[in-house]
Amino acid sequence: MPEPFEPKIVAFFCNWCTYLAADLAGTSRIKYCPNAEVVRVMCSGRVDVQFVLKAFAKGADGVLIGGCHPGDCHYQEGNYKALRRYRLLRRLIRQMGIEDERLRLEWISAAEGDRVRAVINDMVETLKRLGPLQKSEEERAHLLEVA
Amino acid sequence: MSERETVRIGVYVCHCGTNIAATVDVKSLAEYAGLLPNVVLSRDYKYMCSDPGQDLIRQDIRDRQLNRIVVASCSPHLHEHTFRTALKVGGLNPFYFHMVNIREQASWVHENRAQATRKAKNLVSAAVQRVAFHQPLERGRVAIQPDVLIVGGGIAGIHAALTLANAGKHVFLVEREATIGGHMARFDKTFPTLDCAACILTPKMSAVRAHPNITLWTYSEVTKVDGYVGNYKVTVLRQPRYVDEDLCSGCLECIEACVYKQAKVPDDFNLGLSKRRPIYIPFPQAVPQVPVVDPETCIQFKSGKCKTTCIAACGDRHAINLRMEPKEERIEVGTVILATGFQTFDAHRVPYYGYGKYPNVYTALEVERLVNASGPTAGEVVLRDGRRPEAVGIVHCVGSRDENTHRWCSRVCCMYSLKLAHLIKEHTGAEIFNFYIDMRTPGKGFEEFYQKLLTERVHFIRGRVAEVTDWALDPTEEGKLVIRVEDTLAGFVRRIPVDMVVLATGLEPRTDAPEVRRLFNISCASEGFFLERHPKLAPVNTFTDGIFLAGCCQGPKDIPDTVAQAGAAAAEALALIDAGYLETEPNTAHVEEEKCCGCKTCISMCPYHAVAFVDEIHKSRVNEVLCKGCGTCVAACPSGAIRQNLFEDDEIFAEIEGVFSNA
Amino acid sequence: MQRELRFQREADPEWARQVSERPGCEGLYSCLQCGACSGTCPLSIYMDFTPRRIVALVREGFRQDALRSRTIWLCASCYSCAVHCPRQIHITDLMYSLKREAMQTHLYPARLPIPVLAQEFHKMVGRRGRSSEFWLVLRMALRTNPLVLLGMARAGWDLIRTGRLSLRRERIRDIRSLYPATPRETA
Amino acid sequence: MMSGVYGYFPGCSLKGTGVAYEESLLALFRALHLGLAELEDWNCCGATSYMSIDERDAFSLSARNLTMTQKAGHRDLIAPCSACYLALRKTQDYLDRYPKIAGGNGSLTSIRAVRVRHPLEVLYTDVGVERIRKTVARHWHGGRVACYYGCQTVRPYSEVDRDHDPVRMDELLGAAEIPTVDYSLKTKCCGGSLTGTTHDVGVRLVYILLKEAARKGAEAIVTVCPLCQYNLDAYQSEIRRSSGERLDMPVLYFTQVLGWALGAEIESLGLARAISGRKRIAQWFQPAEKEAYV
Repeated sequence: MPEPFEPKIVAFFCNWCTYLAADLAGTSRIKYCPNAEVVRVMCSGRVDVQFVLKAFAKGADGVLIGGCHPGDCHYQEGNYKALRRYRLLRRLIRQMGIEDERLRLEWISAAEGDRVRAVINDMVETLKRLGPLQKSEEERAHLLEVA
Repeated sequence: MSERETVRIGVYVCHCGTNIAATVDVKSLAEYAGLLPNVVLSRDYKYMCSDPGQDLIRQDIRDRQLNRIVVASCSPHLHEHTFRTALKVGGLNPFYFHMVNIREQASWVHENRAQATRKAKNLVSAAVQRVAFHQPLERGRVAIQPDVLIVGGGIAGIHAALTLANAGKHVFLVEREATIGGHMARFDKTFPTLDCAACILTPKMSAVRAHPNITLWTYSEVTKVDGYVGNYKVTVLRQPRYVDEDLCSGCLECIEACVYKQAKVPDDFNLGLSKRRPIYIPFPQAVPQVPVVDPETCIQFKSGKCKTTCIAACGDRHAINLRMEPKEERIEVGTVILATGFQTFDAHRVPYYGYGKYPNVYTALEVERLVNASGPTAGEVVLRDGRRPEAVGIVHCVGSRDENTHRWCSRVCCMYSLKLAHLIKEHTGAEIFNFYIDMRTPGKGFEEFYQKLLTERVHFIRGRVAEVTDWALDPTEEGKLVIRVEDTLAGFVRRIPVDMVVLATGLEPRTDAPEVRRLFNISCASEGFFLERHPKLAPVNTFTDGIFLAGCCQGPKDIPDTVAQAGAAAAEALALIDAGYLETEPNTAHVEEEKCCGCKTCISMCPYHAVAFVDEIHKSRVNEVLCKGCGTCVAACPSGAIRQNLFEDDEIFAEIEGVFSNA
Repeated sequence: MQRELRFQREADPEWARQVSERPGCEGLYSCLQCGACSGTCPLSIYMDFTPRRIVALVREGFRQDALRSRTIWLCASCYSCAVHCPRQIHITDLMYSLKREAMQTHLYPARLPIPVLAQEFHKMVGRRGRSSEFWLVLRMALRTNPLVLLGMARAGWDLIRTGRLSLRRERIRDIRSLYPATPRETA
Repeated sequence: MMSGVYGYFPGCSLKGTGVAYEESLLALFRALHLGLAELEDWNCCGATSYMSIDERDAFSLSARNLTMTQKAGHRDLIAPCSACYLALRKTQDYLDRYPKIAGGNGSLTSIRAVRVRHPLEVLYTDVGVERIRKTVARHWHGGRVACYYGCQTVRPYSEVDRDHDPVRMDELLGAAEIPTVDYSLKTKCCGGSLTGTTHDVGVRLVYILLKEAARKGAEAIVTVCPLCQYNLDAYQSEIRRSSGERLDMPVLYFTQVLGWALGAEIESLGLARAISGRKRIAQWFQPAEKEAYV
């Protein structure tokens, strides 16, 4: 029988809150879906529009951005910049025919190990519902261009 | 990376004992890595962070001419520094390195071995692709300003301050209350040795006052913190106490002279168990020995029609100045120690124990004052109506180990309950009943103390008290407080009439901990206590360099542990100061001028004003000293002119691609 | 003399696990054995095991002891334990779950009127959609110990006197819609 | 929701032993110009016994009532009996949290849209202490009363009041100038159906509740639940005979005392249905002529 669809998520976690939350999830042995691979950035504000598009172009079914809660950013307001960019990105990918649920921004503080589990599991569920991101080669190429 | 040099990557997979190896197939992971582009060598090893592990890397760099290293082990927050140092020793630039977290992000969080291994492979391939693009980088250095700010004048702050001052460093000790001493100043005796708290605390307090290297600011709060490790710019707001500390001789005649002949204001140092005058000194051994005027209750402030006999009494010292204004002090320090302490759980939150409803239900802290020789009753343990209690119930775990209030064990309640049991019995000869869930006495001399109490024939009843009530079911219960509890060891429910109930309230984070946390840009753990960098490896550090923790602001602990931690925090600060400088991470941003179109988008991005616009060349430039390396400007630059060391676009692109190796 | 020794083979941990997976019983294993439930329970003083001990018995898998106990039937479901429990265990719901199992396996104590009342109530409402207090008490008494009727006579008369006891047998019109026809969980 | 009418779920007791509760509730709501519409063809809530036999059957009962409420177009359903109130709310909670009870094909649908309310909470939040104070039409010339909340109205699934130390009934009565005593047993269980099954135990609980109220100087007990009222009211003579204690304590519904204070027609308050303390009730609730026009 064919293997059930396992969505692939690229997760950009900020170094000071969400990445630490993932560490906490680890030390607390919290179990969650293995579908997300984390790329560490210093601040969610570093997450470039191109990174997200590149991830989709390369075959990600979803992209997750994790930053500090509003007001808690290690760099004061990088997460607000991320939020702005995220809003724009959602519109952009919608125009490119990508369901905007495939892109998600979450505030997860260093104390919220269990939220990492909740968010990733929930996102995997959503993506399973949506199914794989169907993109022809041209479309992917186009994504890359934009990126 | 320069074109000539060929990339030669070494990949090292750590077993971390069985922490990783049990869930991730390290052998096949290493084999897989060995086949990746540019990888000339790939190994797996039991403990990469151990000396032999690091030696492997050094030797291979030498013998196999490796010029890039990837280690797949734990979180970079734990050992990135360790391995970079190993590279350095091995003669390689420490930034030709990338770390893969296959423990916290694979073996510990996934159960399916195949899936965990596949994920680990993707992460390793991402790192291998990324590291190829790494550039040699140099760490910058920031000089460390030798002065230290300590926030909080409890036993933790006091001890840290004295340690640093004795080492010849200048300390600014900022305390919110009118005196230092914190909670400990309220205690009578300390467990398990029963030595008097004042006898060990007050000498330290006066030492603080007297020390030439300590600037003590009581009645003050930190309101603003700028800068970074090595040179923090701090603003302190000093509330007016209306008595000039430099002019006051501490004769306290002004207090006697106050027009209030007897005290009317509830005394908060005694938790309202006694009264004070509008001009007062918190307690006899207060430091500084300088009275405070409380504008809320002082007649002169309210009506302006007071005879101000206090000022008269002060005479030509003119120490009392009712027109004193709040004052702002601006200081520069290199390091900060937070010792802001805790607050006790508010017993009103558990109504079924009757606190605030029945006058003879007390909190443990109130009873500390009652048994205290210098307390409101001069050490007489009497009820509010003056009676001596004949039976006393001490209820453990009030606001601790309870999902409805606080989940954690407050660690000190069992021991201070034992102490209070002993003291109350000593003072009154009353029957004492301890109601506990589990008796927790893990500490030097603690279990012995418990044993002592058992032989003193104090009652120990294992059961969480269900309620404290005035409902009498039996003549012997009339006029008493009845404690209803299941004696879980005897196996039945008991009703025990007592005259006095003591609630062993737990320790919780201060209400303003979140604001303090933001002020100093550190994190809180889920319970709300400040988060240490690592519970075992960096227990007094925070994730913000140069900011350290001491005492209960980091979690409940007793006096010995608090003092030990305060010493540790002082030592960490000293280590920084005496090194004279701190190496900074090189992940700062810089502008490629030829690409910059001068659109100024980046300027608004930077909260540190590190990006400035240079009019002459009509382009932006990054001040790398001010830059904290978040990379927000990089992501925002429309022409891709700004780059961030260690987080270059092509490095991250490579990492993203690597993730899709579809192992 | 009653042997008070338990061999481990008498314990059924698997059953304990099953109980812990029933709705409302999730907290089973987080119990601290602090006794707050028993302390606040108005009926624990009449029980053969205090609620805390029931939790201990269930958790350790002593199925018979738990299901045969009078405790589970004395629980008047006032939920005091549930709001006092420092682990937020729904002890009342655990008791319900044990009552149901005791019912199905006929382990409930013989001649204890409480389970009988429950059965009669279930029958009556199942048939008519409503309960009629008078007939309910009557049936229960007849099935357990008719003498209790004498004890109740006075209260009964008071009720009739004040027009609070109707002898009418209530019934709803649309009785079919009472239990929507769904097969019990098979999976 | 001041506009429109509240759905009303009497439950079996309010048609039987608790009929005085229904009478006074309707009278009180009339006095406050609040509409009550009895749910068509409602069925028994299952009370506590049902749960002991079959969980799913128990939830089916309340699910049916909720569904019919929605069909009838009511947003709020008032359930005056504690057992009914809890059964309905617990059903909503469980069917939400445990799909497996609802049954795979969702045959039991939890109607979250319906807000299950207790009259005490409706009076407190929708009407409010202030409006009660303003609407007071009769001066209380009765004695001090003990507010008895009982168990299920203030327990886990409830929104009536704080579970450990409820105060809303005291506040409402206070607004109507009815003096109350501090009653430590205000949330202790009355024994429920135990008076019928394990009689001695049930009556003992009742005895404790009555005795403590008297000890605190209360001359009457005010309840929010038909079963509490029945237990406390019906067994006083028995207690008198067995213990010899002179108990003749009126046990009233809060709807009766508030109804009186807010000027509802006295004869419609079901006061004559009390078993104990009838003399006292007769004295307390006679309209003084001059006040009749206040």
